[in-house]
Amino acid sequence: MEITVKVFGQLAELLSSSQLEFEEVTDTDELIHQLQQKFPAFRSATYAIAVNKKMISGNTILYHGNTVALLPPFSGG
Amino acid sequence: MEITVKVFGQLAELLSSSQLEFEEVTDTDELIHQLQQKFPAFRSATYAIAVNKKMISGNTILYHGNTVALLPPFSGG
Amino acid sequence: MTGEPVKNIFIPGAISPVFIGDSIARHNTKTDAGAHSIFLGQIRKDRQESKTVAAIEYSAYEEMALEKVQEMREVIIIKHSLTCLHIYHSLGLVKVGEICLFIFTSAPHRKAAIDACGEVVEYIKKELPVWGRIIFDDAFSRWKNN
Amino acid sequence: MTGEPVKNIFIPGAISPVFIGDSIARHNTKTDAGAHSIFLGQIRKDRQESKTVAAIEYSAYEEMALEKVQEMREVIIIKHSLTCLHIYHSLGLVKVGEICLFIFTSAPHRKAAIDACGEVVEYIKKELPVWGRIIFDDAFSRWKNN
Repeated sequence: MEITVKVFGQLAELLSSSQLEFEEVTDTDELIHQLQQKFPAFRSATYAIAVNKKMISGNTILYHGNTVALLPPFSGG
Repeated sequence: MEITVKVFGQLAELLSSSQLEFEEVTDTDELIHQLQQKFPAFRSATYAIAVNKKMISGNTILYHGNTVALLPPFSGG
Repeated sequence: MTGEPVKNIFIPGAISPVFIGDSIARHNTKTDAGAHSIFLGQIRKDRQESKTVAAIEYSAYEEMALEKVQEMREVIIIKHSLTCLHIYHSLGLVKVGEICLFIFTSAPHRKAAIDACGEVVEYIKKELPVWGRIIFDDAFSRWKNN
Repeated sequence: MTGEPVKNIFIPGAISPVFIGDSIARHNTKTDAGAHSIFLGQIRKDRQESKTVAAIEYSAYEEMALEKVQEMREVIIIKHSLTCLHIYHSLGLVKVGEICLFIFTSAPHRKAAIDACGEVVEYIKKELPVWGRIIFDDAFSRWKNN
Protein backbone atom coordinates (compact mmCIF):
# COMPACT_ATOMS: atom_id res chain seq x y z
CA MET A 1 0.00 0.00 0.00
CA GLU A 2 1.23 3.42 -0.94
CA ILE A 3 -0.23 6.79 0.01
CA THR A 4 1.23 10.07 -1.25
CA VAL A 5 0.84 13.08 1.00
CA LYS A 6 1.20 16.52 -0.61
CA VAL A 7 1.80 19.44 1.68
CA PHE A 8 1.38 23.12 0.75
CA GLY A 9 2.07 26.66 1.95
CA GLN A 10 3.03 27.17 5.59
CA LEU A 11 2.52 23.42 6.24
CA ALA A 12 5.26 22.54 3.77
CA GLU A 13 7.57 24.79 5.77
CA LEU A 14 6.47 23.24 9.06
CA LEU A 15 7.10 19.73 7.75
CA SER A 16 10.19 20.80 5.75
CA SER A 17 8.79 18.89 2.82
CA SER A 18 6.19 19.26 0.11
CA GLN A 19 5.61 15.53 -0.41
CA LEU A 20 5.73 12.47 1.88
CA GLU A 21 5.07 8.80 1.22
CA PHE A 22 3.26 6.49 3.66
CA GLU A 23 3.11 2.68 3.48
CA GLU A 24 0.82 1.54 6.26
CA VAL A 25 -2.11 3.83 6.91
CA THR A 26 -5.78 2.82 6.76
CA ASP A 27 -7.58 6.14 6.98
CA THR A 28 -7.04 9.91 7.20
CA ASP A 29 -7.35 10.00 11.02
CA GLU A 30 -4.49 7.52 11.30
CA LEU A 31 -2.45 9.49 8.76
CA ILE A 32 -2.89 12.71 10.75
CA HIS A 33 -1.96 10.84 13.93
CA GLN A 34 1.25 9.53 12.35
CA LEU A 35 2.10 13.03 11.07
CA GLN A 36 1.57 14.48 14.55
CA GLN A 37 3.87 11.85 16.05
CA LYS A 38 6.55 12.59 13.48
CA PHE A 39 6.13 16.40 13.47
CA PRO A 40 4.97 17.70 16.87
CA ALA A 41 4.58 21.25 15.48
CA PHE A 42 1.90 19.88 13.13
CA ARG A 43 -0.51 19.48 16.11
CA SER A 44 -1.31 23.19 16.19
CA ALA A 45 -1.61 23.64 12.41
CA THR A 46 -4.83 24.68 10.65
CA TYR A 47 -5.59 22.86 7.42
CA ALA A 48 -8.22 21.14 5.29
CA ILE A 49 -7.74 17.70 3.77
CA ALA A 50 -8.31 16.59 0.20
CA VAL A 51 -8.20 12.98 -0.99
CA ASN A 52 -7.63 12.64 -4.72
CA LYS A 53 -8.27 16.37 -5.15
CA LYS A 54 -11.67 16.26 -3.40
CA MET A 55 -12.16 17.97 -0.06
CA ILE A 56 -13.19 15.60 2.75
CA SER A 57 -14.92 16.60 5.97
CA GLY A 58 -14.65 13.47 8.16
CA ASN A 59 -12.41 10.45 8.57
CA THR A 60 -11.92 8.78 5.17
CA ILE A 61 -10.63 5.32 4.33
CA LEU A 62 -7.49 5.38 2.19
CA TYR A 63 -6.67 2.99 -0.62
CA HIS A 64 -3.46 2.13 -2.42
CA GLY A 65 -2.45 4.97 -4.72
CA ASN A 66 -4.53 7.67 -3.02
CA THR A 67 -3.11 11.16 -2.84
CA VAL A 68 -3.85 13.08 0.34
CA ALA A 69 -3.31 16.85 0.33
CA LEU A 70 -2.96 18.98 3.44
CA LEU A 71 -4.18 22.48 2.62
CA PRO A 72 -3.60 25.48 4.89
CA PRO A 73 -6.13 28.35 4.61
CA PHE A 74 -6.26 29.57 1.00
CA SER A 75 -4.82 32.97 0.21
CA GLY A 76 -4.91 33.36 -3.55
CA GLY A 77 -5.76 36.49 -5.48
CA MET B 1 -34.10 88.95 -23.98
CA GLU B 2 -32.48 85.95 -25.58
CA ILE B 3 -33.04 82.29 -24.77
CA THR B 4 -31.12 79.50 -26.51
CA VAL B 5 -32.88 76.16 -26.86
CA LYS B 6 -30.71 73.10 -27.48
CA VAL B 7 -32.41 70.01 -28.81
CA PHE B 8 -30.98 66.47 -28.80
CA GLY B 9 -31.49 62.97 -30.14
CA GLN B 10 -34.87 62.11 -31.65
CA LEU B 11 -36.18 65.60 -30.71
CA ALA B 12 -33.60 67.25 -32.94
CA GLU B 13 -34.93 65.12 -35.79
CA LEU B 14 -38.52 66.01 -34.92
CA LEU B 15 -37.73 69.75 -34.88
CA SER B 16 -35.26 69.47 -37.79
CA SER B 17 -32.84 71.52 -35.73
CA SER B 18 -30.41 71.13 -32.86
CA GLN B 19 -30.58 74.75 -31.71
CA LEU B 20 -33.28 77.44 -31.69
CA GLU B 21 -33.33 81.03 -30.40
CA PHE B 22 -36.29 82.65 -28.65
CA GLU B 23 -36.73 86.36 -27.92
CA GLU B 24 -39.91 86.71 -25.90
CA VAL B 25 -40.50 83.89 -23.45
CA THR B 26 -40.91 84.30 -19.68
CA ASP B 27 -40.82 80.73 -18.41
CA THR B 28 -40.37 77.11 -19.53
CA ASP B 29 -44.12 76.43 -19.75
CA GLU B 30 -44.47 79.28 -22.23
CA LEU B 31 -41.45 78.05 -24.17
CA ILE B 32 -42.93 74.57 -24.48
CA HIS B 33 -46.25 76.07 -25.56
CA GLN B 34 -44.55 78.10 -28.30
CA LEU B 35 -42.65 75.01 -29.46
CA GLN B 36 -45.88 72.99 -29.63
CA GLN B 37 -47.50 75.72 -31.71
CA LYS B 38 -44.57 75.80 -34.09
CA PHE B 39 -43.98 72.02 -34.23
CA PRO B 40 -47.25 70.08 -33.73
CA ALA B 41 -45.34 66.76 -33.67
CA PHE B 42 -43.58 67.99 -30.53
CA ARG B 43 -46.80 67.56 -28.51
CA SER B 44 -46.39 63.80 -28.26
CA ALA B 45 -42.67 63.84 -27.53
CA THR B 46 -41.12 62.54 -24.27
CA TYR B 47 -38.35 64.67 -22.83
CA ALA B 48 -36.81 66.21 -19.73
CA ILE B 49 -35.82 69.88 -19.50
CA ALA B 50 -32.55 71.36 -18.28
CA VAL B 51 -31.95 75.07 -17.72
CA ASN B 52 -28.28 76.04 -17.73
CA LYS B 53 -27.34 72.34 -17.56
CA LYS B 54 -29.45 71.64 -14.46
CA MET B 55 -32.51 69.44 -14.68
CA ILE B 56 -35.75 71.16 -13.70
CA SER B 57 -38.97 69.49 -12.58
CA GLY B 58 -41.57 72.28 -12.70
CA ASN B 59 -42.22 75.52 -14.53
CA THR B 60 -39.10 77.71 -14.29
CA ILE B 61 -38.68 81.43 -14.94
CA LEU B 62 -36.23 82.16 -17.74
CA TYR B 63 -33.75 85.03 -17.82
CA HIS B 64 -31.79 86.65 -20.62
CA GLY B 65 -28.94 84.36 -21.70
CA ASN B 66 -30.41 81.14 -20.26
CA THR B 67 -29.87 77.93 -22.18
CA VAL B 68 -32.77 75.50 -22.17
CA ALA B 69 -32.07 71.90 -23.25
CA LEU B 70 -34.75 69.43 -24.32
CA LEU B 71 -33.52 65.94 -23.51
CA PRO B 72 -35.20 62.80 -24.82
CA PRO B 73 -34.75 59.62 -22.72
CA PHE B 74 -31.04 58.93 -22.27
CA SER B 75 -29.56 55.92 -24.06
CA GLY B 76 -25.82 56.04 -23.52
CA GLY B 77 -23.50 53.10 -22.86
CA MET C 1 -16.49 69.43 -4.27
CA THR C 2 -12.76 68.84 -4.42
CA GLY C 3 -12.46 71.39 -7.19
CA GLU C 4 -10.47 69.22 -9.55
CA PRO C 5 -10.62 70.41 -13.19
CA VAL C 6 -13.43 68.93 -15.29
CA LYS C 7 -12.11 65.93 -17.22
CA ASN C 8 -13.32 65.06 -20.66
CA ILE C 9 -14.82 61.59 -20.86
CA PHE C 10 -15.73 61.61 -24.55
CA ILE C 11 -13.65 59.83 -27.17
CA PRO C 12 -14.39 60.14 -30.91
CA GLY C 13 -15.35 56.71 -32.26
CA ALA C 14 -14.55 53.34 -30.68
CA ILE C 15 -12.36 52.92 -27.58
CA SER C 16 -9.36 50.82 -28.58
CA PRO C 17 -8.19 47.78 -26.56
CA VAL C 18 -4.65 49.20 -26.75
CA PHE C 19 -5.86 52.36 -24.99
CA ILE C 20 -7.39 50.16 -22.28
CA GLY C 21 -4.20 48.10 -21.93
CA ASP C 22 -2.13 51.29 -21.64
CA SER C 23 -4.49 52.64 -19.00
CA ILE C 24 -4.09 49.41 -16.97
CA ALA C 25 -0.30 49.55 -17.38
CA ARG C 26 -0.14 53.10 -16.01
CA HIS C 27 -1.74 51.90 -12.76
CA ASN C 28 1.37 49.99 -11.71
CA THR C 29 2.53 53.19 -10.01
CA LYS C 30 -0.73 53.33 -8.03
CA THR C 31 0.69 51.09 -5.33
CA ASP C 32 -2.15 51.83 -2.86
CA ALA C 33 -4.48 49.94 -5.20
CA GLY C 34 -5.02 46.22 -4.66
CA ALA C 35 -8.09 45.81 -6.86
CA HIS C 36 -9.24 47.17 -10.20
CA SER C 37 -12.72 46.72 -11.61
CA ILE C 38 -13.36 47.44 -15.27
CA PHE C 39 -16.60 47.58 -17.22
CA LEU C 40 -16.62 47.64 -21.01
CA GLY C 41 -19.68 48.20 -23.14
CA GLN C 42 -19.43 46.60 -26.59
CA ILE C 43 -21.80 47.04 -29.54
CA ARG C 44 -23.81 43.83 -29.70
CA LYS C 45 -24.91 42.31 -33.01
CA ASP C 46 -28.53 42.38 -31.96
CA ARG C 47 -31.28 41.10 -34.20
CA GLN C 48 -34.50 43.12 -34.10
CA GLU C 49 -37.43 42.46 -36.42
CA SER C 50 -35.28 40.64 -38.97
CA LYS C 51 -32.70 43.45 -39.05
CA THR C 52 -29.19 43.17 -37.62
CA VAL C 53 -27.43 45.94 -35.73
CA ALA C 54 -24.34 47.21 -37.59
CA ALA C 55 -23.32 50.17 -35.40
CA ILE C 56 -24.48 52.75 -32.88
CA GLU C 57 -23.93 56.46 -33.41
CA TYR C 58 -23.64 58.37 -30.14
CA SER C 59 -24.34 62.03 -29.49
CA ALA C 60 -24.36 63.92 -26.19
CA TYR C 61 -25.08 67.20 -24.49
CA GLU C 62 -21.38 67.31 -23.73
CA GLU C 63 -21.13 70.31 -21.41
CA MET C 64 -23.93 69.04 -19.20
CA ALA C 65 -22.67 65.44 -19.26
CA LEU C 66 -19.19 66.53 -18.13
CA GLU C 67 -20.62 68.60 -15.28
CA LYS C 68 -22.80 65.68 -14.13
CA VAL C 69 -19.96 63.17 -14.37
CA GLN C 70 -17.71 65.47 -12.38
CA GLU C 71 -20.24 65.70 -9.54
CA MET C 72 -20.80 61.94 -9.59
CA ARG C 73 -17.01 61.27 -9.65
CA GLU C 74 -16.45 63.24 -6.49
CA VAL C 75 -19.30 61.51 -4.67
CA ILE C 76 -18.25 58.00 -5.73
CA ILE C 77 -14.53 58.52 -5.01
CA ILE C 78 -15.29 59.67 -1.45
CA LYS C 79 -18.04 57.12 -0.83
CA HIS C 80 -15.82 54.14 -1.76
CA SER C 81 -12.41 55.67 -0.87
CA LEU C 82 -11.23 54.97 -4.41
CA THR C 83 -7.60 55.23 -5.44
CA CYS C 84 -8.80 56.37 -8.85
CA LEU C 85 -11.72 56.39 -11.26
CA HIS C 86 -11.64 56.73 -15.05
CA ILE C 87 -14.63 57.01 -17.37
CA TYR C 88 -14.65 57.08 -21.17
CA HIS C 89 -17.64 57.10 -23.52
CA SER C 90 -17.58 57.12 -27.31
CA LEU C 91 -19.16 59.79 -29.46
CA GLY C 92 -19.96 59.23 -33.12
CA LEU C 93 -20.01 55.88 -34.86
CA VAL C 94 -19.04 52.66 -33.05
CA LYS C 95 -19.38 49.41 -35.00
CA VAL C 96 -20.49 45.95 -33.84
CA GLY C 97 -17.75 44.33 -31.75
CA GLU C 98 -16.17 47.67 -30.86
CA ILE C 99 -16.10 49.21 -27.39
CA CYS C 100 -18.20 52.30 -26.60
CA LEU C 101 -17.86 52.55 -22.80
CA PHE C 102 -14.86 52.02 -20.50
CA ILE C 103 -15.15 52.43 -16.73
CA PHE C 104 -12.14 51.72 -14.51
CA THR C 105 -12.21 51.89 -10.71
CA SER C 106 -9.29 51.18 -8.36
CA ALA C 107 -9.27 50.75 -4.60
CA PRO C 108 -7.19 49.13 -1.86
CA HIS C 109 -9.67 46.23 -1.61
CA ARG C 110 -11.99 44.47 -4.04
CA LYS C 111 -15.40 45.34 -2.60
CA ALA C 112 -14.94 49.10 -3.02
CA ALA C 113 -13.63 48.79 -6.59
CA ILE C 114 -16.39 46.38 -7.67
CA ASP C 115 -19.26 48.26 -5.99
CA ALA C 116 -18.10 51.63 -7.32
CA CYS C 117 -17.73 50.30 -10.87
CA GLY C 118 -21.27 48.91 -10.82
CA GLU C 119 -22.67 52.20 -9.53
CA VAL C 120 -20.86 54.20 -12.20
CA VAL C 121 -22.21 51.90 -14.96
CA GLU C 122 -25.78 52.45 -13.74
CA TYR C 123 -25.23 56.20 -13.51
CA ILE C 124 -23.81 56.41 -17.03
CA LYS C 125 -26.69 54.41 -18.49
CA LYS C 126 -29.46 56.26 -16.63
CA GLU C 127 -28.32 59.79 -15.83
CA LEU C 128 -25.99 60.93 -18.58
CA PRO C 129 -27.39 63.05 -21.44
CA VAL C 130 -26.10 60.73 -24.16
CA TRP C 131 -28.12 59.24 -27.00
CA GLY C 132 -27.47 56.25 -29.20
CA ARG C 133 -28.86 55.85 -32.68
CA ILE C 134 -28.89 52.21 -33.72
CA ILE C 135 -27.86 51.70 -37.34
CA PHE C 136 -28.95 48.45 -38.94
CA ASP C 137 -27.26 46.52 -41.72
CA ASP C 138 -29.92 47.74 -44.19
CA ALA C 139 -29.02 51.38 -43.29
CA PHE C 140 -32.35 51.82 -41.50
CA SER C 141 -31.87 53.38 -38.06
CA ARG C 142 -33.80 54.04 -34.87
CA TRP C 143 -33.08 55.62 -31.49
CA LYS C 144 -31.85 53.29 -28.77
CA ASN C 145 -33.72 53.12 -25.47
CA ASN C 146 -31.99 51.94 -22.29
CA MET D 1 -20.68 19.07 -17.28
CA THR D 2 -20.13 20.27 -20.83
CA GLY D 3 -16.95 18.19 -21.06
CA GLU D 4 -14.75 21.00 -22.38
CA PRO D 5 -11.01 20.33 -21.89
CA VAL D 6 -9.50 21.61 -18.62
CA LYS D 7 -7.94 25.02 -19.24
CA ASN D 8 -4.83 26.18 -17.46
CA ILE D 9 -5.38 29.35 -15.46
CA PHE D 10 -1.86 29.71 -14.08
CA ILE D 11 0.65 32.15 -15.51
CA PRO D 12 4.27 32.29 -14.32
CA GLY D 13 4.94 35.67 -12.71
CA ALA D 14 2.94 38.85 -13.23
CA ILE D 15 0.08 39.17 -15.73
CA SER D 16 1.05 41.86 -18.24
CA PRO D 17 -1.29 44.71 -19.23
CA VAL D 18 -0.49 43.92 -22.88
CA PHE D 19 -1.82 40.38 -22.38
CA ILE D 20 -5.02 41.90 -20.94
CA GLY D 21 -5.33 44.38 -23.82
CA ASP D 22 -4.86 41.55 -26.33
CA SER D 23 -7.50 39.49 -24.57
CA ILE D 24 -9.96 42.41 -24.78
CA ALA D 25 -9.11 42.95 -28.46
CA ARG D 26 -9.87 39.30 -29.31
CA HIS D 27 -13.42 39.76 -28.02
CA ASN D 28 -14.42 41.99 -30.94
CA THR D 29 -15.44 38.81 -32.75
CA LYS D 30 -17.74 37.85 -29.86
CA THR D 31 -20.58 39.88 -31.31
CA ASP D 32 -23.18 38.35 -28.96
CA ALA D 33 -21.47 40.16 -26.09
CA GLY D 34 -22.66 43.63 -25.10
CA ALA D 35 -20.92 43.85 -21.74
CA HIS D 36 -17.54 42.81 -20.35
CA SER D 37 -16.64 42.89 -16.68
CA ILE D 38 -12.99 42.59 -15.66
CA PHE D 39 -11.44 42.23 -12.23
CA LEU D 40 -7.70 42.70 -11.71
CA GLY D 41 -5.85 41.95 -8.50
CA GLN D 42 -2.72 44.05 -8.06
CA ILE D 43 -0.02 43.67 -5.39
CA ARG D 44 -0.60 46.50 -2.93
CA LYS D 45 2.28 48.27 -1.20
CA ASP D 46 0.84 47.47 2.21
CA ARG D 47 2.54 48.61 5.40
CA GLN D 48 2.39 46.08 8.22
CA GLU D 49 4.21 46.59 11.52
CA SER D 50 6.67 49.09 10.01
CA LYS D 51 7.49 46.78 7.10
CA THR D 52 6.44 47.41 3.50
CA VAL D 53 5.23 44.71 1.12
CA ALA D 54 7.61 44.24 -1.83
CA ALA D 55 6.07 41.21 -3.54
CA ILE D 56 3.88 38.14 -3.12
CA GLU D 57 5.06 34.69 -4.10
CA TYR D 58 2.19 32.41 -5.09
CA SER D 59 2.07 28.61 -5.02
CA ALA D 60 -0.86 26.30 -5.70
CA TYR D 61 -2.08 22.73 -5.71
CA GLU D 62 -2.38 23.14 -9.45
CA GLU D 63 -4.13 19.90 -10.43
CA MET D 64 -6.82 20.38 -7.79
CA ALA D 65 -7.21 24.10 -8.52
CA LEU D 66 -7.74 23.44 -12.23
CA GLU D 67 -10.36 20.77 -11.51
CA LYS D 68 -12.21 23.11 -9.14
CA VAL D 69 -12.07 26.06 -11.52
CA GLN D 70 -13.38 23.89 -14.33
CA GLU D 71 -16.40 22.84 -12.27
CA MET D 72 -17.04 26.43 -11.18
CA ARG D 73 -16.65 27.71 -14.78
CA GLU D 74 -19.36 25.40 -16.06
CA VAL D 75 -21.76 26.38 -13.27
CA ILE D 76 -21.18 30.14 -13.66
CA ILE D 77 -21.38 30.12 -17.47
CA ILE D 78 -24.75 28.36 -17.38
CA LYS D 79 -26.11 30.33 -14.39
CA HIS D 80 -25.44 33.71 -16.04
CA SER D 81 -25.66 32.65 -19.72
CA LEU D 82 -22.17 34.05 -20.29
CA THR D 83 -20.73 34.51 -23.75
CA CYS D 84 -17.32 33.69 -22.27
CA LEU D 85 -15.29 33.55 -19.08
CA HIS D 86 -11.51 33.77 -18.69
CA ILE D 87 -9.53 33.36 -15.48
CA TYR D 88 -5.79 33.84 -14.96
CA HIS D 89 -3.83 33.67 -11.70
CA SER D 90 -0.10 34.21 -11.25
CA LEU D 91 2.27 31.63 -9.79
CA GLY D 92 5.68 32.57 -8.41
CA LEU D 93 6.83 36.08 -7.67
CA VAL D 94 4.64 39.13 -8.41
CA LYS D 95 5.98 42.51 -7.34
CA VAL D 96 4.18 45.55 -5.94
CA GLY D 97 2.15 47.28 -8.68
CA GLU D 98 2.01 44.15 -10.82
CA ILE D 99 -1.14 42.16 -11.58
CA CYS D 100 -1.65 38.69 -10.07
CA LEU D 101 -5.30 37.96 -10.94
CA PHE D 102 -7.30 38.62 -14.12
CA ILE D 103 -10.96 37.65 -14.40
CA PHE D 104 -12.90 38.49 -17.55
CA THR D 105 -16.62 37.80 -18.03
CA SER D 106 -18.71 38.63 -21.11
CA ALA D 107 -22.47 38.50 -21.58
CA PRO D 108 -25.17 40.03 -23.77
CA HIS D 109 -26.17 42.44 -20.95
CA ARG D 110 -24.32 44.12 -18.09
CA LYS D 111 -25.99 42.50 -15.07
CA ALA D 112 -24.91 38.97 -16.01
CA ALA D 113 -21.32 40.00 -16.77
CA ILE D 114 -20.96 42.06 -13.56
CA ASP D 115 -22.62 39.52 -11.24
CA ALA D 116 -20.64 36.61 -12.69
CA CYS D 117 -17.34 38.48 -12.38
CA GLY D 118 -18.00 39.24 -8.71
CA GLU D 119 -18.89 35.63 -7.98
CA VAL D 120 -15.74 34.34 -9.68
CA VAL D 121 -13.56 36.77 -7.66
CA GLU D 122 -15.08 35.49 -4.40
CA TYR D 123 -14.63 31.89 -5.50
CA ILE D 124 -10.99 32.40 -6.45
CA LYS D 125 -10.20 34.11 -3.14
CA LYS D 126 -12.05 31.59 -0.93
CA GLU D 127 -12.13 28.22 -2.65
CA LEU D 128 -8.98 27.87 -4.73
CA PRO D 129 -5.99 25.99 -3.27
CA VAL D 130 -3.57 28.85 -3.84
CA TRP D 131 -1.24 30.38 -1.27
CA GLY D 132 0.51 33.71 -1.18
CA ARG D 133 3.70 34.39 0.72
CA ILE D 134 4.13 38.09 1.39
CA ILE D 135 7.71 39.26 0.95
CA PHE D 136 8.61 42.50 2.70
CA ASP D 137 11.24 45.04 1.70
CA ASP D 138 13.56 43.77 4.46
CA ALA D 139 13.36 40.25 2.93
CA PHE D 140 11.29 39.02 5.89
CA SER D 141 8.22 37.09 4.74
CA ARG D 142 5.00 35.67 6.10
CA TRP D 143 2.03 33.76 4.71
CA LYS D 144 -0.88 35.83 3.47
CA ASN D 145 -4.37 35.24 4.88
CA ASN D 146 -7.48 36.19 2.93
